[in-house]
Amino acid sequence: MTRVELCTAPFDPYADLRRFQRSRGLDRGACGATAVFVGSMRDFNEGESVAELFLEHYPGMTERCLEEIVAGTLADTGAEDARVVHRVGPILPGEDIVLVAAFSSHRAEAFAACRAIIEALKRDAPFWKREKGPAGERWVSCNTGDK
Amino acid sequence: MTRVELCTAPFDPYADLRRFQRSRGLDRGACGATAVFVGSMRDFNEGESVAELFLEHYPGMTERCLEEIVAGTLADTGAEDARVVHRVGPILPGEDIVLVAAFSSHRAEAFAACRAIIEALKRDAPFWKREKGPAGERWVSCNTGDK
Amino acid sequence: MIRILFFAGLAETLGRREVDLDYPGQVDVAGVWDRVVGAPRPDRLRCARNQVHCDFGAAVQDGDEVAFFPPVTGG
Amino acid sequence: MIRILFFAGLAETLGRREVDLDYPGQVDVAGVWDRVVGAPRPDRLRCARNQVHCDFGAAVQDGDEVAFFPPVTGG
Repeated sequence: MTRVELCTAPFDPYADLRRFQRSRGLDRGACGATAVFVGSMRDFNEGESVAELFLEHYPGMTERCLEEIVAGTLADTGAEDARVVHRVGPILPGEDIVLVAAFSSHRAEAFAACRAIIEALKRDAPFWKREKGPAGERWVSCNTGDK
Repeated sequence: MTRVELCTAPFDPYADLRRFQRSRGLDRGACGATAVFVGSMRDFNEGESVAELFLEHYPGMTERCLEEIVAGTLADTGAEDARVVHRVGPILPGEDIVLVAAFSSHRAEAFAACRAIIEALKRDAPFWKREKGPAGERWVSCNTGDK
Repeated sequence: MIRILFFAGLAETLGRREVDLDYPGQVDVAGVWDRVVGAPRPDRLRCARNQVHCDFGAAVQDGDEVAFFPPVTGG
Repeated sequence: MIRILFFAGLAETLGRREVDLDYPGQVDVAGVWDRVVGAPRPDRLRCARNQVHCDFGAAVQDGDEVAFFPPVTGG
Protein backbone atom coordinates (compact mmCIF):
# COMPACT_ATOMS: atom_id res chain seq x y z
CA MET A 1 0.00 0.00 0.00
CA THR A 2 1.12 3.56 -0.65
CA ARG A 3 1.49 6.04 2.20
CA VAL A 4 -1.18 8.43 0.94
CA GLU A 5 -4.68 7.69 -0.27
CA LEU A 6 -7.77 9.72 -1.09
CA CYS A 7 -11.09 7.94 -0.93
CA THR A 8 -14.54 8.85 -2.17
CA ALA A 9 -16.56 6.47 0.02
CA PRO A 10 -16.78 5.92 3.80
CA PHE A 11 -13.74 4.04 5.13
CA ASP A 12 -12.79 2.36 8.38
CA PRO A 13 -9.58 4.09 9.53
CA TYR A 14 -8.64 1.30 11.92
CA ALA A 15 -9.11 -1.48 9.38
CA ASP A 16 -7.07 0.60 6.95
CA LEU A 17 -4.33 1.04 9.53
CA ARG A 18 -4.14 -2.72 10.14
CA ARG A 19 -3.95 -3.45 6.41
CA PHE A 20 -1.23 -0.82 6.03
CA GLN A 21 0.79 -2.25 8.93
CA ARG A 22 0.60 -5.70 7.41
CA SER A 23 1.41 -4.58 3.89
CA ARG A 24 4.47 -2.63 5.07
CA GLY A 25 5.69 -5.28 7.52
CA LEU A 26 5.13 -2.92 10.47
CA ASP A 27 3.32 -5.60 12.48
CA ARG A 28 6.28 -7.89 12.99
CA GLY A 29 7.47 -6.48 16.25
CA ALA A 30 9.94 -3.84 15.04
CA CYS A 31 7.85 -0.70 15.62
CA GLY A 32 6.68 -0.50 19.22
CA ALA A 33 4.81 2.79 18.99
CA THR A 34 1.84 3.78 16.84
CA ALA A 35 0.30 7.25 17.16
CA VAL A 36 -2.96 7.85 15.37
CA PHE A 37 -5.23 10.79 14.69
CA VAL A 38 -8.73 10.37 13.31
CA GLY A 39 -10.79 13.41 12.39
CA SER A 40 -14.51 12.82 12.05
CA MET A 41 -17.34 14.95 10.84
CA ARG A 42 -18.97 16.73 13.73
CA ASP A 43 -22.66 17.56 13.62
CA PHE A 44 -22.02 21.16 14.59
CA ASN A 45 -19.50 23.85 13.62
CA GLU A 46 -19.32 27.43 14.90
CA GLY A 47 -22.62 26.91 16.71
CA GLU A 48 -24.62 25.74 13.69
CA SER A 49 -25.72 22.21 13.05
CA VAL A 50 -24.33 20.64 9.90
CA ALA A 51 -26.23 17.99 7.97
CA GLU A 52 -23.73 17.22 5.23
CA LEU A 53 -20.26 18.15 4.13
CA PHE A 54 -18.72 18.26 0.68
CA LEU A 55 -14.94 18.02 0.39
CA GLU A 56 -13.48 19.51 -2.77
CA HIS A 57 -9.82 18.92 -3.59
CA TYR A 58 -7.23 19.65 -6.26
CA PRO A 59 -6.62 16.28 -7.96
CA GLY A 60 -2.91 15.70 -8.44
CA MET A 61 -1.70 18.52 -6.21
CA THR A 62 -3.45 17.08 -3.16
CA GLU A 63 -1.73 13.69 -3.44
CA ARG A 64 1.62 15.30 -4.21
CA CYS A 65 1.31 17.70 -1.30
CA LEU A 66 0.41 14.92 1.16
CA GLU A 67 3.28 12.73 -0.05
CA GLU A 68 5.70 15.62 0.47
CA ILE A 69 4.33 16.30 3.94
CA VAL A 70 4.74 12.65 4.94
CA ALA A 71 8.25 12.29 3.48
CA GLY A 72 9.40 15.55 5.08
CA THR A 73 7.93 14.64 8.46
CA LEU A 74 9.51 11.19 8.51
CA ALA A 75 12.89 12.77 7.70
CA ASP A 76 12.41 15.45 10.39
CA THR A 77 11.18 13.21 13.18
CA GLY A 78 12.97 9.94 12.53
CA ALA A 79 9.66 8.04 12.60
CA GLU A 80 9.68 4.84 10.54
CA ASP A 81 6.58 5.10 8.40
CA ALA A 82 3.24 6.88 8.17
CA ARG A 83 -0.16 6.56 6.57
CA VAL A 84 -2.60 9.30 5.52
CA VAL A 85 -6.11 8.63 4.23
CA HIS A 86 -8.46 11.52 3.46
CA ARG A 87 -12.04 11.53 2.24
CA VAL A 88 -13.16 13.62 -0.73
CA GLY A 89 -16.69 14.25 -1.99
CA PRO A 90 -19.88 14.13 0.13
CA ILE A 91 -19.58 13.19 3.82
CA LEU A 92 -22.27 12.59 6.44
CA PRO A 93 -22.15 13.37 10.20
CA GLY A 94 -20.23 10.78 12.21
CA GLU A 95 -18.21 9.61 9.20
CA ASP A 96 -14.44 9.75 9.41
CA ILE A 97 -12.71 12.36 7.27
CA VAL A 98 -9.02 11.84 7.88
CA LEU A 99 -6.66 9.21 9.28
CA VAL A 100 -3.05 9.98 10.14
CA ALA A 101 -0.96 7.18 11.62
CA ALA A 102 2.76 7.27 12.42
CA PHE A 103 4.91 4.27 13.32
CA SER A 104 8.17 4.33 15.21
CA SER A 105 10.27 2.43 17.71
CA HIS A 106 9.61 5.06 20.35
CA ARG A 107 6.55 7.03 21.28
CA ALA A 108 8.05 10.53 21.18
CA GLU A 109 8.79 10.17 17.46
CA ALA A 110 5.44 8.58 16.70
CA PHE A 111 3.52 11.39 18.45
CA ALA A 112 5.68 14.10 16.88
CA ALA A 113 5.23 12.70 13.37
CA CYS A 114 1.48 12.19 13.73
CA ARG A 115 0.94 15.71 15.04
CA ALA A 116 3.23 17.33 12.46
CA ILE A 117 1.47 15.60 9.58
CA ILE A 118 -2.04 16.63 10.60
CA GLU A 119 -0.92 20.22 11.25
CA ALA A 120 0.80 20.45 7.84
CA LEU A 121 -2.18 18.82 6.14
CA LYS A 122 -4.55 21.38 7.68
CA ARG A 123 -2.25 24.22 6.71
CA ASP A 124 -1.23 23.25 3.19
CA ALA A 125 -3.10 20.34 1.60
CA PRO A 126 -5.57 21.63 -1.02
CA PHE A 127 -8.91 20.51 0.41
CA TRP A 128 -11.95 22.75 0.86
CA LYS A 129 -15.02 21.99 2.95
CA ARG A 130 -18.52 23.11 2.03
CA GLU A 131 -21.12 22.64 4.76
CA LYS A 132 -24.81 22.04 4.18
CA GLY A 133 -26.94 23.13 7.13
CA PRO A 134 -30.44 24.44 7.86
CA ALA A 135 -29.41 27.90 6.60
CA GLY A 136 -28.13 26.56 3.28
CA GLU A 137 -24.62 25.90 2.06
CA ARG A 138 -21.43 27.70 2.99
CA TRP A 139 -17.72 27.25 2.43
CA VAL A 140 -15.72 26.83 5.62
CA SER A 141 -13.58 29.96 5.67
CA CYS A 142 -10.40 28.75 7.34
CA ASN A 143 -8.78 26.11 9.51
CA THR A 144 -8.13 27.18 13.08
CA GLY A 145 -4.51 27.24 14.19
CA ASP A 146 -4.32 24.36 16.64
CA LYS A 147 -7.82 23.15 17.34
CA MET B 1 -17.88 0.17 29.02
CA THR B 2 -15.60 1.54 31.70
CA ARG B 3 -12.70 3.82 30.85
CA VAL B 4 -10.01 1.48 32.14
CA GLU B 5 -9.54 -2.21 31.50
CA LEU B 6 -6.81 -4.78 32.11
CA CYS B 7 -6.80 -7.85 29.93
CA THR B 8 -5.01 -11.15 30.17
CA ALA B 9 -5.36 -12.24 26.53
CA PRO B 10 -4.41 -10.62 23.20
CA PHE B 11 -6.82 -7.84 22.23
CA ASP B 12 -7.50 -5.74 19.15
CA PRO B 13 -7.04 -2.12 20.24
CA TYR B 14 -8.93 -0.73 17.27
CA ALA B 15 -11.94 -3.03 17.69
CA ASP B 16 -11.93 -2.09 21.39
CA LEU B 17 -11.83 1.60 20.51
CA ARG B 18 -14.84 1.24 18.20
CA ARG B 19 -16.83 -0.63 20.84
CA PHE B 20 -15.93 2.01 23.42
CA GLN B 21 -16.98 4.85 21.10
CA ARG B 22 -20.31 3.17 20.47
CA SER B 23 -20.94 2.31 24.12
CA ARG B 24 -20.22 5.90 25.24
CA GLY B 25 -22.10 7.59 22.40
CA LEU B 26 -18.89 9.12 21.06
CA ASP B 27 -19.66 8.03 17.48
CA ARG B 28 -22.66 10.27 16.96
CA GLY B 29 -20.83 13.21 15.51
CA ALA B 30 -20.11 15.23 18.66
CA CYS B 31 -16.39 14.46 19.07
CA GLY B 32 -14.49 15.34 15.93
CA ALA B 33 -11.01 14.40 17.11
CA THR B 34 -9.64 11.05 18.28
CA ALA B 35 -5.98 10.69 19.26
CA VAL B 36 -4.70 7.18 19.83
CA PHE B 37 -1.51 5.59 21.07
CA VAL B 38 -0.84 1.88 20.74
CA GLY B 39 2.27 0.36 22.29
CA SER B 40 3.24 -3.06 20.97
CA MET B 41 5.81 -5.57 22.05
CA ARG B 42 8.98 -5.07 20.10
CA ASP B 43 11.22 -8.02 19.33
CA PHE B 44 14.28 -6.20 20.64
CA ASN B 45 15.11 -4.02 23.66
CA GLU B 46 18.45 -2.43 24.51
CA GLY B 47 20.06 -4.37 21.69
CA GLU B 48 18.90 -7.83 22.77
CA SER B 49 16.21 -9.84 21.09
CA VAL B 50 13.20 -10.62 23.26
CA ALA B 51 11.15 -13.78 22.77
CA GLU B 52 8.48 -13.24 25.41
CA LEU B 53 7.40 -10.71 27.94
CA PHE B 54 5.62 -11.12 31.26
CA LEU B 55 3.70 -8.19 32.68
CA GLU B 56 3.21 -8.22 36.43
CA HIS B 57 0.86 -5.72 38.05
CA TYR B 58 -0.59 -4.76 41.42
CA PRO B 59 -4.24 -5.84 41.27
CA GLY B 60 -6.47 -3.13 42.64
CA MET B 61 -3.87 -0.38 42.73
CA THR B 62 -3.25 -0.60 38.97
CA GLU B 63 -6.90 -0.04 38.07
CA ARG B 64 -7.29 2.71 40.66
CA CYS B 65 -4.14 4.46 39.47
CA LEU B 66 -5.21 4.34 35.81
CA GLU B 67 -8.67 5.64 36.65
CA GLU B 68 -7.15 8.56 38.54
CA ILE B 69 -4.77 9.32 35.67
CA VAL B 70 -7.64 9.38 33.18
CA ALA B 71 -9.96 11.48 35.35
CA GLY B 72 -7.17 13.96 36.15
CA THR B 73 -6.12 14.25 32.53
CA LEU B 74 -9.66 14.85 31.27
CA ALA B 75 -10.07 17.58 33.88
CA ASP B 76 -6.70 19.14 32.96
CA THR B 77 -7.07 19.05 29.18
CA GLY B 78 -10.80 19.49 28.67
CA ALA B 79 -10.93 16.36 26.50
CA GLU B 80 -14.32 14.64 26.53
CA ASP B 81 -13.51 11.01 27.26
CA ALA B 82 -10.67 8.50 27.16
CA ARG B 83 -10.04 4.77 27.10
CA VAL B 84 -7.08 2.81 28.46
CA VAL B 85 -6.56 -0.92 27.93
CA HIS B 86 -3.42 -2.64 29.20
CA ARG B 87 -2.31 -6.25 28.91
CA VAL B 88 -1.11 -8.23 31.93
CA GLY B 89 0.50 -11.68 32.03
CA PRO B 90 2.49 -13.30 29.20
CA ILE B 91 2.86 -11.38 25.90
CA LEU B 92 4.43 -12.42 22.61
CA PRO B 93 6.33 -10.24 20.08
CA GLY B 94 4.05 -8.20 17.84
CA GLU B 95 1.16 -8.28 20.31
CA ASP B 96 -0.27 -4.99 21.52
CA ILE B 97 0.43 -4.07 25.14
CA VAL B 98 -1.39 -0.80 25.66
CA LEU B 99 -4.10 1.31 24.06
CA VAL B 100 -4.70 4.93 25.02
CA ALA B 101 -7.42 6.81 23.15
CA ALA B 102 -8.66 10.33 23.85
CA PHE B 103 -11.77 11.93 22.37
CA SER B 104 -12.47 15.61 22.04
CA SER B 105 -14.11 18.23 19.84
CA HIS B 106 -10.71 19.61 18.87
CA ARG B 107 -7.45 17.94 18.06
CA ALA B 108 -5.20 19.90 20.44
CA GLU B 109 -7.09 18.56 23.46
CA ALA B 110 -7.25 15.02 22.08
CA PHE B 111 -3.47 14.93 21.45
CA ALA B 112 -2.68 16.53 24.82
CA ALA B 113 -4.87 14.06 26.72
CA CYS B 114 -3.57 10.99 24.87
CA ARG B 115 0.04 12.00 25.44
CA ALA B 116 -0.48 12.95 29.08
CA ILE B 117 -2.16 9.64 29.87
CA ILE B 118 0.56 7.45 28.37
CA GLU B 119 3.29 9.51 30.08
CA ALA B 120 1.57 9.26 33.47
CA LEU B 121 0.89 5.55 32.96
CA LYS B 122 4.57 4.91 32.22
CA ARG B 123 5.63 6.96 35.24
CA ASP B 124 3.13 5.80 37.88
CA ALA B 125 0.97 2.81 36.99
CA PRO B 126 2.19 -0.29 38.87
CA PHE B 127 3.19 -2.60 36.02
CA TRP B 128 6.52 -4.41 35.76
CA LYS B 129 7.94 -6.09 32.66
CA ARG B 130 10.07 -9.21 32.73
CA GLU B 131 11.72 -10.11 29.44
CA LYS B 132 12.61 -13.61 28.31
CA GLY B 133 15.46 -13.67 25.79
CA PRO B 134 18.27 -15.95 24.65
CA ALA B 135 20.30 -14.98 27.74
CA GLY B 136 17.49 -15.88 30.14
CA GLU B 137 15.01 -13.69 32.01
CA ARG B 138 15.46 -10.16 33.30
CA TRP B 139 13.29 -7.45 34.79
CA VAL B 140 13.19 -4.26 32.74
CA SER B 141 14.88 -1.76 35.02
CA CYS B 142 13.10 1.48 34.20
CA ASN B 143 10.95 3.36 31.72
CA THR B 144 12.77 5.97 29.67
CA GLY B 145 11.68 9.55 30.08
CA ASP B 146 10.03 10.34 26.79
CA LYS B 147 10.72 7.52 24.41
CA MET C 1 -0.54 28.00 -23.39
CA ILE C 2 -1.17 28.30 -19.66
CA ARG C 3 -3.84 26.27 -17.94
CA ILE C 4 -5.54 28.15 -15.09
CA LEU C 5 -7.65 26.47 -12.40
CA PHE C 6 -9.95 27.91 -9.74
CA PHE C 7 -11.25 26.00 -6.72
CA ALA C 8 -13.96 26.04 -4.08
CA GLY C 9 -15.71 29.34 -3.26
CA LEU C 10 -13.47 31.20 -5.69
CA ALA C 11 -14.61 29.02 -8.61
CA GLU C 12 -18.23 29.67 -7.64
CA THR C 13 -17.72 33.41 -7.36
CA LEU C 14 -15.99 33.62 -10.73
CA GLY C 15 -18.41 31.18 -12.33
CA ARG C 16 -15.60 29.10 -13.83
CA ARG C 17 -13.22 26.39 -12.80
CA GLU C 18 -10.75 26.26 -15.68
CA VAL C 19 -9.44 28.65 -18.34
CA ASP C 20 -6.70 28.38 -20.96
CA LEU C 21 -4.59 31.43 -21.72
CA ASP C 22 -2.30 31.81 -24.73
CA TYR C 23 1.21 32.27 -23.35
CA PRO C 24 1.68 36.05 -23.31
CA GLY C 25 5.47 35.99 -22.86
CA GLN C 26 7.23 36.87 -19.58
CA VAL C 27 4.58 36.83 -16.87
CA ASP C 28 4.25 35.99 -13.18
CA VAL C 29 1.34 34.42 -11.28
CA ALA C 30 -0.08 37.85 -10.36
CA GLY C 31 0.01 38.78 -14.07
CA VAL C 32 -1.89 35.63 -14.98
CA TRP C 33 -4.58 36.57 -12.46
CA ASP C 34 -4.83 40.09 -13.87
CA ARG C 35 -5.16 38.89 -17.44
CA VAL C 36 -7.71 36.19 -16.72
CA VAL C 37 -9.79 37.69 -13.91
CA GLY C 38 -9.09 41.42 -14.20
CA ALA C 39 -10.39 42.20 -10.69
CA PRO C 40 -8.40 42.82 -7.50
CA ARG C 41 -7.18 39.65 -5.81
CA PRO C 42 -9.34 38.64 -2.82
CA ASP C 43 -7.82 38.70 0.66
CA ARG C 44 -6.09 35.49 1.61
CA LEU C 45 -6.04 34.22 -1.98
CA ARG C 46 -3.51 31.42 -2.45
CA CYS C 47 -1.88 30.12 -5.60
CA ALA C 48 0.13 27.21 -6.95
CA ARG C 49 2.32 26.75 -10.01
CA ASN C 50 2.48 23.23 -11.43
CA GLN C 51 0.76 21.87 -8.32
CA VAL C 52 3.20 23.39 -5.82
CA HIS C 53 2.33 26.32 -3.54
CA CYS C 54 4.04 29.52 -4.75
CA ASP C 55 4.13 33.31 -4.39
CA PHE C 56 2.29 35.66 -6.71
CA GLY C 57 5.68 36.79 -8.00
CA ALA C 58 6.60 33.30 -9.26
CA ALA C 59 7.48 33.28 -12.97
CA VAL C 60 5.12 31.33 -15.23
CA GLN C 61 6.38 29.44 -18.28
CA ASP C 62 4.53 28.33 -21.38
CA GLY C 63 2.82 25.01 -20.60
CA ASP C 64 2.50 25.67 -16.85
CA GLU C 65 -0.59 24.96 -14.76
CA VAL C 66 -1.52 27.84 -12.44
CA ALA C 67 -4.16 27.49 -9.72
CA PHE C 68 -5.93 30.04 -7.52
CA PHE C 69 -7.87 29.08 -4.40
CA PRO C 70 -9.07 30.21 -0.96
CA PRO C 71 -7.34 29.11 2.27
CA VAL C 72 -7.45 25.34 2.56
CA THR C 73 -9.82 23.70 5.06
CA GLY C 74 -9.10 19.97 4.99
CA GLY C 75 -8.47 17.54 7.84
CA MET D 1 -2.41 -6.02 61.53
CA ILE D 2 -0.61 -4.58 58.50
CA ARG D 3 -0.55 -6.38 55.19
CA ILE D 4 2.72 -5.95 53.31
CA LEU D 5 3.15 -6.72 49.60
CA PHE D 6 6.29 -6.98 47.44
CA PHE D 7 6.30 -6.95 43.63
CA ALA D 8 8.42 -7.88 40.63
CA GLY D 9 12.19 -8.19 41.05
CA LEU D 10 11.94 -7.16 44.70
CA ALA D 11 9.60 -10.06 45.49
CA GLU D 12 12.03 -12.44 43.80
CA THR D 13 15.02 -11.05 45.66
CA LEU D 14 13.27 -11.27 49.02
CA GLY D 15 11.74 -14.63 48.21
CA ARG D 16 8.27 -13.52 49.32
CA ARG D 17 5.34 -11.57 47.93
CA GLU D 18 3.18 -11.03 51.02
CA VAL D 19 3.69 -10.74 54.78
CA ASP D 20 1.39 -9.84 57.66
CA LEU D 21 2.76 -7.79 60.55
CA ASP D 22 1.06 -7.32 63.88
CA TYR D 23 0.42 -3.60 64.28
CA PRO D 24 3.38 -2.34 66.33
CA GLY D 25 1.87 1.03 67.26
CA GLN D 26 2.95 4.34 65.73
CA VAL D 27 4.99 3.48 62.62
CA ASP D 28 5.72 4.90 59.16
CA VAL D 29 6.31 3.09 55.86
CA ALA D 30 10.10 3.12 56.39
CA GLY D 31 9.55 1.54 59.81
CA VAL D 32 7.43 -1.20 58.28
CA TRP D 33 10.25 -1.97 55.82
CA ASP D 34 12.81 -2.11 58.64
CA ARG D 35 10.70 -4.45 60.76
CA VAL D 36 9.81 -6.82 57.91
CA VAL D 37 12.93 -6.79 55.74
CA GLY D 38 15.62 -5.55 58.10
CA ALA D 39 18.05 -4.67 55.28
CA PRO D 40 18.82 -1.26 53.75
CA ARG D 41 16.23 -0.08 51.23
CA PRO D 42 17.35 -0.60 47.63
CA ASP D 43 17.96 2.43 45.41
CA ARG D 44 14.87 3.66 43.64
CA LEU D 45 12.54 1.61 45.85
CA ARG D 46 8.97 2.86 45.67
CA CYS D 47 6.07 2.34 48.06
CA ALA D 48 2.32 2.69 48.36
CA ARG D 49 -0.07 2.86 51.29
CA ASN D 50 -3.56 1.50 50.68
CA GLN D 51 -2.87 1.34 46.94
CA VAL D 52 -1.80 4.97 46.60
CA HIS D 53 1.82 6.05 45.97
CA CYS D 54 3.32 7.57 49.13
CA ASP D 55 6.56 8.66 50.81
CA PHE D 56 8.52 6.46 53.21
CA GLY D 57 7.56 8.90 55.95
CA ALA D 58 3.82 8.25 55.51
CA ALA D 59 2.13 7.11 58.75
CA VAL D 60 0.74 3.58 58.72
CA GLN D 61 -2.45 2.66 60.61
CA ASP D 62 -3.63 -0.70 61.84
CA GLY D 63 -5.39 -2.47 58.95
CA ASP D 64 -3.41 -0.70 56.23
CA GLU D 65 -1.94 -2.35 53.16
CA VAL D 66 1.66 -1.33 52.46
CA ALA D 67 3.43 -2.22 49.20
CA PHE D 68 7.08 -2.03 48.14
CA PHE D 69 8.20 -2.29 44.53
CA PRO D 70 10.87 -1.29 41.97
CA PRO D 71 10.32 1.55 39.46
CA VAL D 72 7.32 0.76 37.27
CA THR D 73 7.87 -0.31 33.65
CA GLY D 74 4.42 -0.56 32.05
CA GLY D 75 3.10 0.89 28.81
